[in-house]
Amino acid sequence: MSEEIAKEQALTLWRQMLMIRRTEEQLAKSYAGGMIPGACHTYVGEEAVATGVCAHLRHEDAVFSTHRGHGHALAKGVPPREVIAELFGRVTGCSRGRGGSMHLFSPEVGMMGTSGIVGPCILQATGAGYSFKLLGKDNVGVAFFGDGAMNNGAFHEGLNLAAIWDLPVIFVCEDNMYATEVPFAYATKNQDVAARARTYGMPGYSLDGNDVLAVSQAASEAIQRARSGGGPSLLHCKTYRTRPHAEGMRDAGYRTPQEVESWKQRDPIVTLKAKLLAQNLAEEGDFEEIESDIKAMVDEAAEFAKNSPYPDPATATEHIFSV
Amino acid sequence: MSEEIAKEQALTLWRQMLMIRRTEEQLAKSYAGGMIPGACHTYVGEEAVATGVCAHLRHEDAVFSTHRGHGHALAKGVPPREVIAELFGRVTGCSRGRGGSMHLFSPEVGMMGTSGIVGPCILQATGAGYSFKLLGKDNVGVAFFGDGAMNNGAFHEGLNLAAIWDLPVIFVCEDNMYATEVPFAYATKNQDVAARARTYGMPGYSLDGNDVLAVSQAASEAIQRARSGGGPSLLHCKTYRTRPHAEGMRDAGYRTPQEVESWKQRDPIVTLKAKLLAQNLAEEGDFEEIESDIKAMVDEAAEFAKNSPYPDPATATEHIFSV
Amino acid sequence: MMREITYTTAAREALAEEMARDPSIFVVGEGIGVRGGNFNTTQGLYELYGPMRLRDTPIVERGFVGMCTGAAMTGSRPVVDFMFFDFILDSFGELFNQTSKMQYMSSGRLKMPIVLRGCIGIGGSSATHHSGSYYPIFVHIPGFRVVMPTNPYDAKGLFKTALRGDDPVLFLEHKSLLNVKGHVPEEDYSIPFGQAAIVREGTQATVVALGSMVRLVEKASETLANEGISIEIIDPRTLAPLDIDTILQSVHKTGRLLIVDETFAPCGVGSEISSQVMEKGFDDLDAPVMRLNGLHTPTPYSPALEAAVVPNAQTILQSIRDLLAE
Amino acid sequence: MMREITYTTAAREALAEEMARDPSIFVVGEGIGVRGGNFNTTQGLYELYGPMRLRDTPIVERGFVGMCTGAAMTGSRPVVDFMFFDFILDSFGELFNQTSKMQYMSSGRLKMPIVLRGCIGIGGSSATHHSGSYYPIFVHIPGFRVVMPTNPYDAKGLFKTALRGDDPVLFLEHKSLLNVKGHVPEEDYSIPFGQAAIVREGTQATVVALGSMVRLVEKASETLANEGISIEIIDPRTLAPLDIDTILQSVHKTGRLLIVDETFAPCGVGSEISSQVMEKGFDDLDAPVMRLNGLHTPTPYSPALEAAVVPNAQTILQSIRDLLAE
Ligand SMILES: Cc1ncc(C[n+]2csc(CCOP(=O)(O)OP(=O)(O)O)c2C)c(N)n1
Ligand SMILES: Cc1ncc(C[n+]2csc(CCOP(=O)(O)OP(=O)(O)O)c2C)c(N)n1
Ligand SMILES: [Mg+2]
Ligand SMILES: [Mg+2]
Repeated sequence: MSEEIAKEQALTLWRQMLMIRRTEEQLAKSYAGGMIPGACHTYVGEEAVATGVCAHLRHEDAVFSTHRGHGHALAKGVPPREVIAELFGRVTGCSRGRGGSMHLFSPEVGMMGTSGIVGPCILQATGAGYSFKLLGKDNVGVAFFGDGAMNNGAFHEGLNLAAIWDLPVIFVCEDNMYATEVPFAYATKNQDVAARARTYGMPGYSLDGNDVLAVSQAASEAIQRARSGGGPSLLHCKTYRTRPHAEGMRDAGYRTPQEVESWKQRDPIVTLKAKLLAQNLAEEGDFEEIESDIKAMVDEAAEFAKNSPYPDPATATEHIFSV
Repeated sequence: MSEEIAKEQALTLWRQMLMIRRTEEQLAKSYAGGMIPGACHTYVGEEAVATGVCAHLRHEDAVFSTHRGHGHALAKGVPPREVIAELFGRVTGCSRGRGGSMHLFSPEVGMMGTSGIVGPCILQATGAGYSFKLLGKDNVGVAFFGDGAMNNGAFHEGLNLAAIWDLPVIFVCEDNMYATEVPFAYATKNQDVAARARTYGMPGYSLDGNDVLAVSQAASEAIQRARSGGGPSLLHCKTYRTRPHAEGMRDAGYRTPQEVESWKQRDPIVTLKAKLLAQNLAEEGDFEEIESDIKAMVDEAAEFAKNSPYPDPATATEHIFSV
Repeated sequence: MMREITYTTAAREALAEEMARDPSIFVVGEGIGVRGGNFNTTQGLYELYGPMRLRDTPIVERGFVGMCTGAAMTGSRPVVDFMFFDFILDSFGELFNQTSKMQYMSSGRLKMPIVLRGCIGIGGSSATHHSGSYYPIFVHIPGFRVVMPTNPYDAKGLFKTALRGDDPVLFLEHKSLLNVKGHVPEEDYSIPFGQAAIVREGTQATVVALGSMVRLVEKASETLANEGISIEIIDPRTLAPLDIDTILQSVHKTGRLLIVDETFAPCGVGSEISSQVMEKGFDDLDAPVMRLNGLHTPTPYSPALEAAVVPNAQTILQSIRDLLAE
Repeated sequence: MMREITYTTAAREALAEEMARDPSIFVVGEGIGVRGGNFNTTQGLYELYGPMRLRDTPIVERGFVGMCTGAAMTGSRPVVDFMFFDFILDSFGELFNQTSKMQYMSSGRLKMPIVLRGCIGIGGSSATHHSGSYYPIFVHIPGFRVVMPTNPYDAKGLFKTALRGDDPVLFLEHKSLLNVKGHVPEEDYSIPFGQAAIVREGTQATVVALGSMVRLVEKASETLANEGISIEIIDPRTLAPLDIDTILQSVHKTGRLLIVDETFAPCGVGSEISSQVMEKGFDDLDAPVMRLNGLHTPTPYSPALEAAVVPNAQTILQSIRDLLAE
């Protein structure tokens, strides 16, 4: 890979992570300001995972996500304005105001929904893989899910089905060490998630989920294999959310400020920037330019959302059925 | 262990297996004769598993079982007459005629139910373990289930809970190679069940499920560990059913007559007898005596069942609630 | 003359014809591949369409329903064959929180063409894990079409509509009907959802009969006809959508209504029909709408008990007489 | 004077007192240990009773419901705290096929003392995965007690009965009620299941109000009282068993009945009440029984849409006026 290409790719990843970060920060601010009527679980600290994986996806690939899904939607190509407007409950939101944070839909770009229920995304991604195989397409289904989903029956059933039928599915476990306040280490005796994958008969990757290049590298390999008929893979990405479980929730008692601080030191955006600077792959100016681009984009998005109308109450029962 | 005790124990196991076998044969005959109005899944060929495990259980230990549960009920201490009467739909049956083959209850002896649904027994046995631990008893919960349950979410969730909380539970997987007609090898890419146990953080035993002494040995160890606070274990017992999935069903197309024949050669009852004779631990006469005892017992049981009354239709809605 | 085929054959024909027409249809279930289905629902299809379209599964009801939900969102058209419909319960979370809500949550930009089929009903000492009906629960939930054909003609015609639509459909086949034969044309046809059938015309009372109850009510009506009593029988055929208009028109004529349903009364389909008739046809009623349901209990195994928990010829006859005496 | 405490505090007191009395009671749920429950349902109890009795779980609703079913069969008394009741759906197979049937299948030789609690209801843009109600489904299924207290006094008294009984009980707490305060005596008391409360006496029409609708209907009745219209309000408090006698007596007096329920109409509790009143109180009716329900749709997120799918002060008032005009 030429240095130019490496630089461009790295900066694209950095831009994407920053776009997610700034959008989340905007949402957190809007939440505090009373603009978001429902729940809001941010992805701050975990941006490298969605970014590294989605870098290799096309619009026709299908992503299924969780309650913590803003980052996945954004990385898959839903514009910040549609995400913010959705959380504001506006008709211009990606789900037309029907969904909010936990029900982000944008089938046009392959964002097949976030979910307020832990688990189903794993099965639905498996089903997307089944569809693509049945229809002879070289697309993949991708499930993002937390460590909290690991012990759920959906994980077991989904991974097994994908494995025995060699389906093109990527399972991405975002292990941020906690399910709300319950430690993964309490919920699971053996925390070697990648080893679990192998008991189902599929490759398992154990990754630093704060290193976007590592995630991207593994995802590229797994996705390429899936596209070419090589079956599913599991990526175990160790990462951390540095904000509370959800906006407005207390964030004490289950983890120490020291722990949070130590992970902030490993911030995926900061560390990639430092690495690129150290390797002379980019200069301060590159980052500043991106920063100001993204700021403009997110500011505009928030403004757009704020000025968007609410849905018409008369439409409340539309689209329950197809006809 | 003295030779006397070894002989006595081995003959007790042999008697128990034979009792199950002859009861099942009686049920098969009765099914063919139209005496059994519902389904009937026999345990013929698999007797060593229930026998080897239940040899170490007390009435206060709780067994939870499956659609193929006659053997478990009998081994746990439900008399053949109550099992046969239940399948005949009589009020003298262990479930008073409410249950039939797939709902055998005898809480008095710790038989907490067979089930027509694959999976739940795993969770309920885990719950029994929770109870015993909470109440400070040294009893164990035992789940018997088929290879077909292995891929079900209940397996994943139940084993994980038992493991993380060190519950006194024994999980007994009766791997008879097929779920109805679907091969275990089709449903599961990696068939090393004992290895799975270890990914949950509990000991897994890989056993010849047709060798009652091997099963008994492993069960003894696992049950003792559970009683003394050492947590759960999984026993993977490889065995085979030599009759069709259920009485009255065709038994072709998914397995060869040769395969069935080869397993008949490994019949647990025949092989134990041969071993005891070869080791001079028992003589033909010992077996003959047991044979005739059991024959009398099962004949009487069938007679009892046949002569028992049906439940009173007026009682059909009793016991839905406790009061 | 029109040929006679069984209910199961009729439904299988619909499936086979649609699978030939549309390569995005596939079937999942336990033993629906080479084995052809526990109830012969897919007999012969594996040979034609192979393992990708006739997909034998492990015993993971939640798993394959969730999987098929994802498949339906991405361009294929799954048919889930539960064998016994009881096994649907482990997938209830997927169905209620995912399958039924995807079209709505996506503002109609996703479709959900999935058919969920299986055998329902009490009989043959199948006991409490193999005898449930469940349809009132799915009528309660927004987003499902609930279809319950009672004869081969309807089975084929309604299955076609199910397979051609873009909504989640429950297709419920009562055990006692599977081998019933009836006229089914060779030509292609389909029956729209939401159109009840008037099984028998009459003037003195209306009986809405669900599922296997249709045949029992027909027999009771013959007995009554011999006494000069004229009963109108309605088979709703689909419970969601429910053709309340046909029921209301009938009640307008007869002034009396009984709903006969094998499954539980509380919050059941009978209660829904009764309250709708109350709301929309109160002035037509010469007597209160009555319900005859199976008893509110798990299904017992013993034939002696099993017979006591479902409506039968005698209790149906008695209920109609009671209604006429009101 | 009697002290005032919140609904949540009242329920927690019941739990704390019964846990002190009976060491076989334990609670499972996500975050019900040290954290004290997402809705503070177990605040302070972990410190008293430790991890065996306040058991934080992984996210395995099916798993812990199945586990608690086994625990209840073997001598302990589990309380399952679902946080949002929506999460119960993944355990539906365990509940319907196992928990609710064990006593029956064992001919009463097993008991099933298990309480399943959680928050229900639409509000606060909780959207479609955190706003379900589900009670009609459990009323339909034989074997469950369904309890829905609407004030602190009832919450404590009914929870006590739930914890002391030997049957599976659903204990449903509407989100909008959690912080409502009310009088609760210091002394021990319990409220039997199956006894409705007459929240307000009146003569011209009866309104049965469920859950959070009680307070809205009370307000509407005050408005009407100012116009000289007298409404009787009934809160059933438990939906299974349902105290139909109190409703019938009221209808005998008023001749008119409206059921107001936040959740879906089809096969709902309103339809069940309506059809029972039809069957048992037809001659008392001066007008058809009417239902006012939330719309039959998944719950939308946007406040603009959310408000449109539930009954409100205005629609309730209008429905009562319509009923009186019939
Ligand atoms: C089936 C189900 N049970 C419970 C919840 C409540 N809940 C929401 S988020 C959450 C924790 C999820 O943890 P994890 O999967 O690790 O994701 P994270 O929040 O850490 O990203 C829980 C328990 C839910 N949404 N779904
Ligand atoms: C949840 C559920 N799905 C499907 C069935 C139908 N069924 C009954 S037995 C069986 C196969 C079980 O196989 P296995 O667990 O290996 O036990 P075996 O019959 O071999 O002893 C199936 C699929 C069921 N009883 N429960
Ligand atoms: Mg987490
Ligand atoms: Mg098997």
